[in-house]
Order: sequence, then structure tokens, then C-alpha cells
Amino acid sequence: ACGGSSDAGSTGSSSDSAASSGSSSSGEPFKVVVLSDGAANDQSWSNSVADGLNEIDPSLDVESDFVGPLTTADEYQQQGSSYASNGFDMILITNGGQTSAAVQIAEQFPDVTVCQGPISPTEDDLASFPSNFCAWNLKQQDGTFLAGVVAGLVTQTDVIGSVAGGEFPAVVRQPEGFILGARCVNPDVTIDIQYTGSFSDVGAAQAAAQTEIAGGADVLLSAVDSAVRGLYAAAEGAPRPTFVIPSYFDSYEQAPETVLTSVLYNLNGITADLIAKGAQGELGDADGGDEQYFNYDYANLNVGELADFHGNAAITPEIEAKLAEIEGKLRDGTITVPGEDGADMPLSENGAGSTIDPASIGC
Amino acid sequence: MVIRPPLALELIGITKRYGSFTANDSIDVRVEAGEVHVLLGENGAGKSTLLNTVYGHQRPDSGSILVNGREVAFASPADALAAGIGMVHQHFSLVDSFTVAQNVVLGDEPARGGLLQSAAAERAVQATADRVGWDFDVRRPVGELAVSGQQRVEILKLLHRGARILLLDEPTALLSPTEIDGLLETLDGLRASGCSIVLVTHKLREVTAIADHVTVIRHGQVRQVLGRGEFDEGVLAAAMTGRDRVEPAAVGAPAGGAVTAPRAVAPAGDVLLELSGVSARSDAGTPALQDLSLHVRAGEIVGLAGVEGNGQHELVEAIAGLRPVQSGRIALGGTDVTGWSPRRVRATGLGVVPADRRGWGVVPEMTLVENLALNEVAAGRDRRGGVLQWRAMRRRAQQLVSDYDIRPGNLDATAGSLSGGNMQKLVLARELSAGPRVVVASSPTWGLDVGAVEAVHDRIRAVRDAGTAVLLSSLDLDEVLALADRVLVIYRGRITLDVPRAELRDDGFALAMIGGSVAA
Amino acid sequence: MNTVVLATLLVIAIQLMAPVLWASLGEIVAERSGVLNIGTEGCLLLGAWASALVLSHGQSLFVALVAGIGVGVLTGGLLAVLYVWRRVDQIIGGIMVNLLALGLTTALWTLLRGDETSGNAPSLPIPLLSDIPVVGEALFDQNIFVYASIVAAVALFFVLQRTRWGLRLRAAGEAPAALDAAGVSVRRLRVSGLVVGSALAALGGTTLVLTSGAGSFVFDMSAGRGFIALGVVLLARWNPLLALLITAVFGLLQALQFQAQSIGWLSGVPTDVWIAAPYVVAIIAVAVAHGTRYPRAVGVAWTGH
Amino acid sequence: MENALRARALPVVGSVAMSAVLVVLLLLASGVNPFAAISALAQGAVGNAYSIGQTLTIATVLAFTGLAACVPFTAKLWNVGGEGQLYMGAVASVLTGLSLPDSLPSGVVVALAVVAGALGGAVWAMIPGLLTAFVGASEMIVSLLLNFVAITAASFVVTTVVPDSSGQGTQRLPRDTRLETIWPEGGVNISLVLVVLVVTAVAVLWRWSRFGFAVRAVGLGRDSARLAGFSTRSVTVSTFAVGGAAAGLGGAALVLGATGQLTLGLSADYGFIGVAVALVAGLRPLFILPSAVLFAALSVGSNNLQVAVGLPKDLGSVLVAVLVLALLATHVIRLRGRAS
Ligand SMILES: Nc1ncnc2c1ncn2[C@@H]1O[C@H](COP(=O)(O)OP(=O)(O)OP(=O)(O)O)[C@@H](O)[C@H]1O
Ligand SMILES: Nc1ncnc2c1ncn2[C@@H]1O[C@H](COP(=O)(O)OP(=O)(O)OP(=O)(O)O)[C@@H](O)[C@H]1O
Ligand SMILES: [Mg+2]
Ligand SMILES: [Mg+2]
Repeated sequence: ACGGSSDAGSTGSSSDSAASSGSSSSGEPFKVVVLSDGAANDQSWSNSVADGLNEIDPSLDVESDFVGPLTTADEYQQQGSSYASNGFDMILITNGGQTSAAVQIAEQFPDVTVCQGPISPTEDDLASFPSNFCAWNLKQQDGTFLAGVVAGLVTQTDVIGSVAGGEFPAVVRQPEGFILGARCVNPDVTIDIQYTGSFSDVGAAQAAAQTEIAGGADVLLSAVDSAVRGLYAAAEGAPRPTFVIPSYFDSYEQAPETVLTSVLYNLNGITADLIAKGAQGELGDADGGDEQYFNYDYANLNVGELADFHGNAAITPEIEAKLAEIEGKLRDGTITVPGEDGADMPLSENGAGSTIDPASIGC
Repeated sequence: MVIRPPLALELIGITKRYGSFTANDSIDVRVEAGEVHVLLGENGAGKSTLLNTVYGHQRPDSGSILVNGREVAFASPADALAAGIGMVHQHFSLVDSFTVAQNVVLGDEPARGGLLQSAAAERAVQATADRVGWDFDVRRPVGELAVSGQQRVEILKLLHRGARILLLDEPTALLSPTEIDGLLETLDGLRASGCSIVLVTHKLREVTAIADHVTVIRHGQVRQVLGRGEFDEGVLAAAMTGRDRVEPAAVGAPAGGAVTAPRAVAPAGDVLLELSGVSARSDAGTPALQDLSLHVRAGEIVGLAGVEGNGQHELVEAIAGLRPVQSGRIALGGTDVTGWSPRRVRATGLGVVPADRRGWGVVPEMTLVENLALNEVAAGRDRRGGVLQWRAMRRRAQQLVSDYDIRPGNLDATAGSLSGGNMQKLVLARELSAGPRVVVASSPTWGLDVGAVEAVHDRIRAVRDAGTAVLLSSLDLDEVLALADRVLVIYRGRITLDVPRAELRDDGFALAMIGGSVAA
Repeated sequence: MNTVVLATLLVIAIQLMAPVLWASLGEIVAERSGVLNIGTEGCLLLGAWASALVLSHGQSLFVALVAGIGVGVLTGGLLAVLYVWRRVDQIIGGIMVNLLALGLTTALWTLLRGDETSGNAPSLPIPLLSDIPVVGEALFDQNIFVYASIVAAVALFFVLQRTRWGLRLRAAGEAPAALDAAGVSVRRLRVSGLVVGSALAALGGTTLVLTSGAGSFVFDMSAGRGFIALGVVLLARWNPLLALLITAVFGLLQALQFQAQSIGWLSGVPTDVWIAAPYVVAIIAVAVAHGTRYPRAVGVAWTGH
Repeated sequence: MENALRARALPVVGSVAMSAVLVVLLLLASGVNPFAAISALAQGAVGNAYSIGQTLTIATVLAFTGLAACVPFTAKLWNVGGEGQLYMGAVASVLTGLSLPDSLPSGVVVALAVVAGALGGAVWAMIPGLLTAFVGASEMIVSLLLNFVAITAASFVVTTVVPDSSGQGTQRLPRDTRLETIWPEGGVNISLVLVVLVVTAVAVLWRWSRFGFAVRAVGLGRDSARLAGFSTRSVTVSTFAVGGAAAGLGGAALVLGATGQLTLGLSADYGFIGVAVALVAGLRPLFILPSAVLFAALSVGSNNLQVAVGLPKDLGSVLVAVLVLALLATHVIRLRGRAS
């Protein structure tokens, strides 16, 4: 459902597909590998990233590969260098915790473009990155904000919940954006946020969700990646109709009864966009482009679009209308969801979403 | 011509090799129905190997086994049991936490659809016990029984399974004299009821008391077969060792018999080892030593007699600093060493010859050099500037190996590769050569053959004569009588008898060991 | 603490208990037979993987159950080859088996999974009893696999005490020489112990998939439960009923973590403290229960028949 | 020495060959050309300067964790907590590096951070050491369970105590307070020299010190050693301390290396693979180095499997496990004195 579908490509090589030196002038394809923290078919973050590989403009003659799940810094380094040594031109890392590993690969292989995210680098960080390195970020809170809008309208109990894995900024911003969105349309909503410390422990995720449900929550946002299964399990056994909003991938098929919608961050679009930029030599200041940091949000690349409701009865036409209105405001900048850094109240701080005044951001 | 009934068990040309070493070399044994047939031989002669082969633990390399005239081949003990052969091993094979009944029926449990019929099992076991005339509470956990009781359970197991041929490997090693007499009586009864018994023992007195036939094995080969009337202790000892004639006295004679006399004059040395009012607990937490007091003087061997499990282990461990003492005082050479670590206790001049030489005496996988240096290194000697002095250690090891005639004397071989006797010599070499003021020795000749026993006894007498105080604890009464200048009896963690060897009266002595009241 | 909170706590505790309980039961059987199975974590993971795999190809719950058990049996067979036949050291072998299971399930789930989806196994409210306030729901309205684990604990207790196999199994762990002398093959007993034990542990994985995983596999989803089980077994002194009790306590401890995040005055405690709590408690308990000795022959390979 | 080497190395080679056969069969079964896979593996491990560097870097860490297993194992004590000790070493090291004042010379900071790493691992390992020595707890279970506690503690430090902007790693140490790189390809740093020194030191201790003698004696004959006057308690505590210190150094080598930070998934089971390293080395300290290189090569090389032949890289740990199990099952590696 994402943009980027394009003209039928000619198979010939494009003259500017050379972001890197060496192998590229003679019609060699532009080779890129994605290193991610999940499997290509995890029906979550990595699945969405991997889907992006099929959406690359065919005219660019890109050859791609995908590796996941990778967990430790060493694995990223080893995989990265393995591909780099095998003549790949670009390495895209979709794990926010691996900046050091990514920078190291970039330093070791100056001819290869290395992109890593999601991160929100400081000015100092950006200055210290090598020239063949690029950072990317996605404004997840735009997406969970929209999910919050839906949740705020759907909830019967005025209590919503979120189960999250690790307690670090890239995760914290998700539930905080969620409650902010809900409060934007429903001032009475409160949230129960649980951190389980694991993205794979379905038992813990389920227990956390059950606790929230027992406390009255009837719409749950997942920030636990693959352990979202535990949330389905909890919602299925709930005493009242309870919905789950998974992330990254339209998960309707996984649990048609409980999935309200999914927050799609358009990771596929981001992936395709970054690779296209790479193939066209726009990445890294060494090759003429001077951008090192790409921050994707709802306004610029539909980051945070919600998946189809698949005819869910809880979604009334009024709700759809309200949602469309908020989407419009997000797109035109009337509403600006706070970022992760900022003087006032970064959204990656615990409790921010429940304390920021919705009116102050344009609701 | 008389038609003789087939032999109960006939072994023909049994050969068993371990690698290049031949443990059983074409051995023939003929066991008649209803007899007690003794296998006699030095340590390592191959007796246990032979029994294990018959019982299906291992297959012979060649040779055949006939039971009641029919050739058999056992792949496992189960086959042997099915053919009516049962074996009691040198080390018991009982499940301590199981009841007598459970132990007895194990492997042939009355069950319906996999469900145990406990009541039926208990009744059946009780019936078997009654048949032999043993009084058992079949519901009692075996771990709570005394050694002799456990031994009976072992035999009961075989009888219950219908075994008619019993293979008993050193069943008397752990028993008190009274218990041995009881066992011999039992065997006599079984023989009378038609069972055939193959008995392994090192104690010649038992052989003369019960054997119908004796097969003497040396170096894996049958040397002699003797029938009743053809042997006495001297003949047997000679046949075993291959020497002309061995004085039974050296082996240890019956209590009160002719023995090497203890020294005529009682030594008047200083008290070098003294325990006063010592109490300690066993591993299980039960009282093991209760207000125990004893002393040993310089130049004196004090023999500590007693039935297995009356606190001997704990006593040795308490002296060595391995077991915490709850109350009382232990003094070595006048120094109070109560509560000291083994290292400090050792430093005051204590040598220990433990009963279990493989487990407590040597480190089997270390070399002779390392084993001979064990104490010195532990004491922090044998090093200069923190660096171990291997050359000096080696030199001393070489010296000890030749002094104590440890064979084979390859310094770099592991101690575990030594035979039992040589392993014991190694322990003695280490413990006695440092000039200890006190030596505590537990069953120092346990399981050793006649020749080895002599060597060990000579060494112990030699240190005694050099002025060392020796506390000798032994399950073997004969040994205590052969060596001790003064005899103590330990019973339930207390010293119940303390008399000079010369004044010892046989009856009171034996009685004391099983807890009878004593008038010495 | 109000009754809703209490009821939730109990429901969650019991449901968190089930996979650990299965693993503990499996470990009890293995250790009773004289084999220390450090590979329990791997068995759990493999069981979860197999069940989820067949479910993802559209198979029924029953097939998933069979697949879980089947993989457990196969794993037990492999362990038997290693520990019983080849006498591989059990601690090292176990660590390697865990490594193997983690790599294998991750790689093969990626390669082989289907795309059918399924949900949890159904709950089974027991009439009347499940209406009792607070405890009713916790005890009598649970997933069928949760009940099954409890039944299995009771059954295993009975089997160990009252059956011929149980008696022999215990003998194999306590005094294999006695069993051998009685003409029973120690090896065969241990093989059966490993196969049954691994199958029970694998059922823990199946349970995880079908009570919490909504029928799906997640990489490393066992999350250390097999290791907790090792401690549980020690504390329970190889008694299945005690294991039931102890795993329930562990479940409660873990369940508290989530209440704590909701309850105001406890929310200041870092989440990590709660996550580490079951392990810390297990360590303390293992240290305090120092008198506990393994069945005498555990960890020692049998060299005879 | 030479004979010992040959006696040790020959069967290892034989069994490596045997498990190679096993793996080849596995590969054939999954439809992959085994030669392509194996050459990919070799390429990945030693194919170019960079991969050689990486292999050496990982080998350094594995040699440390191998030592962490080897030292207590020699006294027949099961330290399977190398993973947690590594993490605690990393935590101590990073916290020290970050908290020391800038005014200190960077060399001093690095040295103190390394020492802190060793101490962190040692202190953590003393928990099972002391509990075993004085309370009689099972050192195996305690050390195993402590891994989880350590990893959680490290995660707390990362996300809460000194997080960087992502919250998934600690703040980074300045470049001049990281370990000096001695070979830029693959970022091989001075910890390689350190591990060789440490391993050699242990080998020397084993042969020439009372401590080494005591550890071997206790390992090979606990009761005899006790009776001779060696203290099993002090051997228990000290072997765990030394082993923990080694694992802690492994953690320090990781965080003070190229990245200069502690991240959430710092170790790819290095603590557990260390157990295999120690075993394949036959518990002989010097053999730990080649053994660590072997496992590092397997693990680094297997990363090349996917790019070259399309096999999931997780098969790398499968490969390691199969190799070790094959070595164990063929009795090429055998624990001495394990029968009791
Ligand atoms: N398990 C074994 N494996 C290989 N060789 C062994 C083994 N046990 C003993 N030996 C060797 O077999 C030989 C005979 O040992 P054995 O125990 O029979 O000695 P022995 O004749 O009884 O001596 P002693 O009277 O001193 O006990 C010895 O040289 C010993 O090293
Ligand atoms: N499994 C084995 N491997 C190698 N050698 C063995 C083995 N078992 C026994 N031996 C050796 O075979 C020889 C005979 O041992 P066996 O145990 O039969 O002697 P024995 O006559 O019973 O001695 P003892 O009187 O000490 O019990 C000994 O040298 C022993 O060391
Ligand atoms: Mg012998
Ligand atoms: Mg014998």
C-alpha cells in the first residue's frame, strides 16, 4: 500500500549507480545488504524492511540480500565485513543499537556506504561519523500517535495499555506517543505501560498484557516486536472485547479477532528510499551529496500510516472521519508530535505522553 | 562305574585379557553341587575377574561355562540370574534409600500392569527370609542396617531370585569376628540345603573352617586344587605366594594364638597423641564420636579394634583436622591442635595412612613424583621463592621408591597404575619418611595379600621402634593383635576397652566390639 | 490489594508456572535416572519450535502436541546416544545441546515456517468451581495445557513411587550397580529416562506456544525457563509435587513484576530488578538448600550394561 | 612436550575431520554444495586480512572465557557462568573508564579500566565460589543462573545508568582510552597480547607454583589432597576468582576495544563457547590459544555462509555444537578424573 511503485524499468545499468568505487562502471548491479535484528519473515520489523527490497525502483539495477536475526555487535561487524569483502556497495543496518558496529564497518571499508538507524544522532555525533556513513531515523511517535487516536476513540473503558520490551528511547517513544494521541481525542484516557525486558518472551508479554486488561485496558499497543503473540493470547482470553495494535506489519492475518489495526511505519518505503539514494550516489558527503542524516516522518514519507481496519466493526465512520482529520493535520503541520530531543519534553521520557498538554501540540 | 551327578558349575579354560594384560589365563574350576568352593589368590590374581565373567558382567575371551552340565553364555547378569547364578560383589550393590523388600525384589518386582504390588512383594520377601531363618523388618530402609545386615540383604536377593549357585566376593572383609561366624553358619546352612557356593576370601582361617575345595590362583592361572584334608593355613599360604612355606603367624593367627610377641617392656615415652572428651558428628549429622578419650605414647602402637561404622573414620578425620570437633580437645605432641586446618595439624608431625588408599591416599592421576611430594607441597615446602623445586622433589622420590621398593618404579607413571600393594607402599613412603611424631593408620593392609601385608607391618613396627606414636585402626582383628602394644575397642563412638596386649582376654575383647559389657 | 489484583496475580502465576513445570518434570525424570540434563532449555525450545512449525502449516492442535512430543523423543534419543552410549560429559554435552537447539530452531524456523495462523489452545472453565471468586478463575479456568502440567506432576509422583519403571528409574539414579546386579539394564533405564524426560520438557515448549504464543514460535522464546527448572528440581528434591509448588511460587514472583509496574508505590523499582528476581531467588534457595544432594549417580556415566 | 602435542593434536584433527564429514552430510541433505559452503566458511574466517583480524579479536575473547572455564574445571569445579562474568567485567570496565577524571593520562585510565574488568569478573565469580566453599551450594547451578542476573544488571547499566542517546549502549569511551590497536585490519588490539601473557602465566602457575599444584591435586583427587593439607575451600574460591577475572578481562577486551561501549547484546554466547574451548584444549592452558582460534574461526567464518551459499548464519552455532559433540562422542576430548 505504499508509494514508490514506479515506471517499468529498463534493465540497463544506470550510469550513476556507483556510490562506491571499484566494480561498478561496467554494468555491474549495485549490491546492497540489509542487516537486521529479526528474520525476513518475522511478520514484524524485519519483515517490513525485507519487503522494501522488492519495492526498489527496478530501473536502478539493484541486487540485494538480507541477513537476520543478528543480535550482537560482533555479528553485525562480521556480517558487514563479510559482505563488504564480497563486493557489496552498501550496507543498510536496521537496528538502532548498532551505531558503533556500523561506524566501525564504515571506517574499515571506506568504499562502502554504511547506513544505520533508527538513531537520533546529536550534532557532535554527526560530525564524528565517517564520510561514507549515513544515519536514518523514523518518527515512530507519529505512528503510535495515530494509533492512539484510534484507541482513544475505540476504548470503552477509557483505559488503554502498552506492552514494551526494552526501556530505551526508541521504545519508550512508542507508548508515550500512543497515549498522547489518545488524549488528543479523548481527554479522559489513561494508560498502563509495562516493560518486560525481552522482545522474545511471549509468556512475559502475555502476563503484562493480562495485568493491563485486568486493570481495565481494552486497547493495547505492542512495542515488543515478535513477542506480540503474547498480547494476542491475552486479548483472546480477555473478559471484554479487547484489541491489539501491533507494529510494523499488517498483522491482521495473525489474529483477525483481536488486531484492530497495525501501525505501519513504512519501513519498506524507508528501505527502498535509502537504497535508491545509495544507488544514485546521494549518500554520504564524500560522493557529492552532503546529507548524512535522514529523518523520516508522517509528513515526508507516510511513516506511521495505519494498516487497513479489515472491516472491524469497532471502527465507525465517525472514527474514520476523525482519524482522517488528524492525519491531515499531521501532514500539514498543524499538529506536531514532539521528537525525542528538545528542550521542553522529549517524548522518549517515561510519562511524557501523559503529561504533555495535547492542546500545546495542536490538537 | 559310579555315575556322578553333573557339576553345579564348571569353568573350562576361561581366559580374559585387558589389553595386553591377561587377568585370567585358561582357568579351570569345578564346583560340585552342595559344596563351598574357595578361590584363593593374591591381590590381582584374577579372582574377581573370574567371578564377574561367570556372572555375565563381561564376556570371556575364550573358554566355556557349564551350569549343571549344560554350556551357557551370559550376555548380562540377567542371564546369569535366570540360570540360577547369583553374585554378591566386594562392594555392595544396594539402594540405600529403598526398603529391604524393594531391594530384594528389584529386577523381578511383582507388578500388575506396571503397578507395583508392594504388599505382595513384602510378603514374599518375608517368606524367603523366614526360610533361611533370618529376622528382618522388610520395610526398613537398607541404609539403616548394619553392614552385616546389608550383607544378608545381598544374599537374600539371590535366594529370592532362586539362585542355587552363589558367587561371593570377599564377603567377610567388612565384618566383625562374630558377624563372620554368623555368615559362615549361614553358608553352612545353605550348603546343607543344596546350594553351591563359590567364596573368595583372603582370610585363611575362614578357608580352613568352611571350604570343601580350594582352587588357588596365581597370576591369572590355576596353581593348585586342594580338597578337604589336603590343606592347612601353612599349605594355603605357600600355595598362594608360591613360596615354600609361610608361617601362619605372619599372616595373623586366631586371637590368643601364637603371634609375634609385642615388645616385652611397655614403652614409657611421652604422650604424643591425646584426645580428651572429643565429640563429633558424622556426615549424616548423627553423633559419631561421643566424649571419646585416648592417648598414644612415643614408641607405642595402639590398636583400635571395632566393627565398621563405630566412629573410626570420624576419629581419623577429627585428628587430621578434616572434621570439626564439637567439644573436647586434641593434642599432638603436647600442642592443642583442636580446630586446626589439616595443613597446620600436619605441620606438627602427623602422618596419616588412610583406609581408602585410592580415594584418600594417592591422587591416582598424578605421577609418583607428585604423589610422593604431596604433603611437602601442601605444607609449602619444596619451593624456593614461590617456585616448585621439581628437581629436588624428583631426587627424593627416586630415593623413596628404592627405599620402599615401590614397583614398577617409573617416577612418571601415574599412582593409579600401581597395584594395591605398591600403592600402599607409596602412601607409607610419603607418610613415614618425613619422620612423623604421630602416625594414624586405618586398615593399612585392607585387601592386600600375604606378602604385601608383611611388608606394611614391618614398616609400621619400624617407625614405632624409632619412637613414633602409632594409632592403628583396623577392622581386621588379627592385624590389631599382631601389631598392637595396647588394644582399644571403639563402640558407638566411645572407647569401651583399653588393655595392654599381653593382658588381653579373647572373649571380653570380641564381646566389647559388639557392645557387650566388659570385664577385661 | 483488591480481589481483582489478587485474581489476576494468581491467574498469571499459574499460567507462567506451566512451561517451567513441564521442564522441571522432565528434568526430574532425567535426574532420577542418573543423568543431569542441562539441555532442558534446548528441549523446551525444540518442542516449541516443532509445535509451532506444524501449526504454521495448518495442522491441528493434536498434531502440534504430537510434534512437540515427537521432537522431545528424538532429542531424548540424541541425548541418550551422547550420555548413555558415548558417555559424553553431561554438563558440557548439555551446554552444547542448548547451543545447537538455539541455532537450529532459529535457522529452521526462518527456512521452514508456513504462513497459517492459529491461536492458543482453548481454556477449559470447570463448571461451578471456576465461579468461585478469586481462586476460581486462577485454578479452574485455565488453558488445557496448564491443567495438563498439573495432572502430569501428580501422575509423575505416582509413577515414580508406585510403578515398576519408577522404582527402577530411582535405582538407576541412586545405585546403578544394584540395578545392574539385579539383572536390569541401567543403560536402557537411562535411555527411557532421557526420552521421557526430554519429551516432558519439550511439552513445556508446546505449552508456551499454545498458552502464551498464540500458536507461533519466537526466536529464543524459552527465555531461560529450562535453566530455572534446574534450580527448581534441586529445591524440590526430585519430588514432582514439590516441583509443582515451587514453580507456582516462581510464577507468582514473576507475576508480581507486572503488578508492581502498575502499582504506584512500587513503580519506582527498576524493571530489571523484577526481571532478575526469579533467578536471584532461585540462587538463594539453592544456596540455602545446601543439604540437598543429587541422586548419587547423577552425572556419572554408567560403564556397564 | 612435542610428543604430548602430537598425542593431543592428532586425534583432534581426526575428529575435526569426522565432524566435517557429518557436516558435509548435513549440507548435502539441505541441498547445498558442501565444498562451496566449506570454502565460504574458510574464506569468512581467514579469507582476507580483515577476517583474520576479526578471528583473532574473537579468539582473544574466547581464550579469556576458555580460561574462565579451564581454571575451575581443573579443580573439578563447574564454572558455567563465564557469560555473566564477562558481562560484569565489561560493566566494571566501562563504568571505570567513564568515571575516571579526564585529567588522568589516558594510559592510566585504560590500565585501570582493564584491572576493573578483571576485578568485576572475579567478584562476580566469587559468588558461586564462596557459596560453594562455605555453604555447599552447587557451583554449577549457581554460576549458570547468575548469567541471567548479570545480563540483566548489564542491561540496567546500559539503559539507565550511563545510556548513550540510543539507550541501547552506554556512552562511548573516548578513543584514546580504548585499548591500543596493534593491527588495524579487523581492529586487533593489545588485548591479544594480554591474553597470550595471561594464558602463559596460568601455564607457568600450573607447573611451577603451589597454587597450580593444589588446583590439580584437588581436581584429580579431592580427598587425598585435603588429607595432605590442601584446602579445598581456598582452591574453590581462588579458582573461581581467577576464572572470573579471566572472563572479566574478556568483557573488558570487548568494551575497551574498537567500539568503546557496552551494548545490550555484547556477547554472542562467548561465555558458553569458552567451555568448549577449554575442553578441546584438554584443560591445558597453552592449548587454549589454538582452541580459541579454532572456535573463533568457526564463528567468524560461519557469518560468510549466508552471503556465499545462502545458509542462515545461525547454523554457525550449530556447527560449533556439532563439532564439540562429535569430539566428545568420539572420546577425543575426555575429562580426566571424572569418574567417581
Ligand atoms: N586398571 C588397570 N589397567 C591397566 N593395568 C592395570 C590396571 N590395574 C592394574 N594394572 C596393572 O596390572 C599389574 C598387576 O596388578 P595387580 O593389582 O594384580 O598387582 P598385584 O600382583 O596384586 O600386586 P600387589 O600384591 O602389590 O597388589 C600391575 O602392573 C598394574 O600396574
Ligand atoms: N577393567 C580392567 N581393566 C584392566 N585391568 C583390569 C581390569 N579389571 C581388573 N584388571 C586387572 O586384572 C587383574 C585381576 O584383577 P582382579 O580384580 O580379578 O583381582 P582379584 O584377584 O580379585 O584381586 P583382589 O584380591 O585384590 O580383589 C588385576 O591386575 C587388575 O588390575
Ligand atoms: Mg592388587
Ligand atoms: Mg577382587
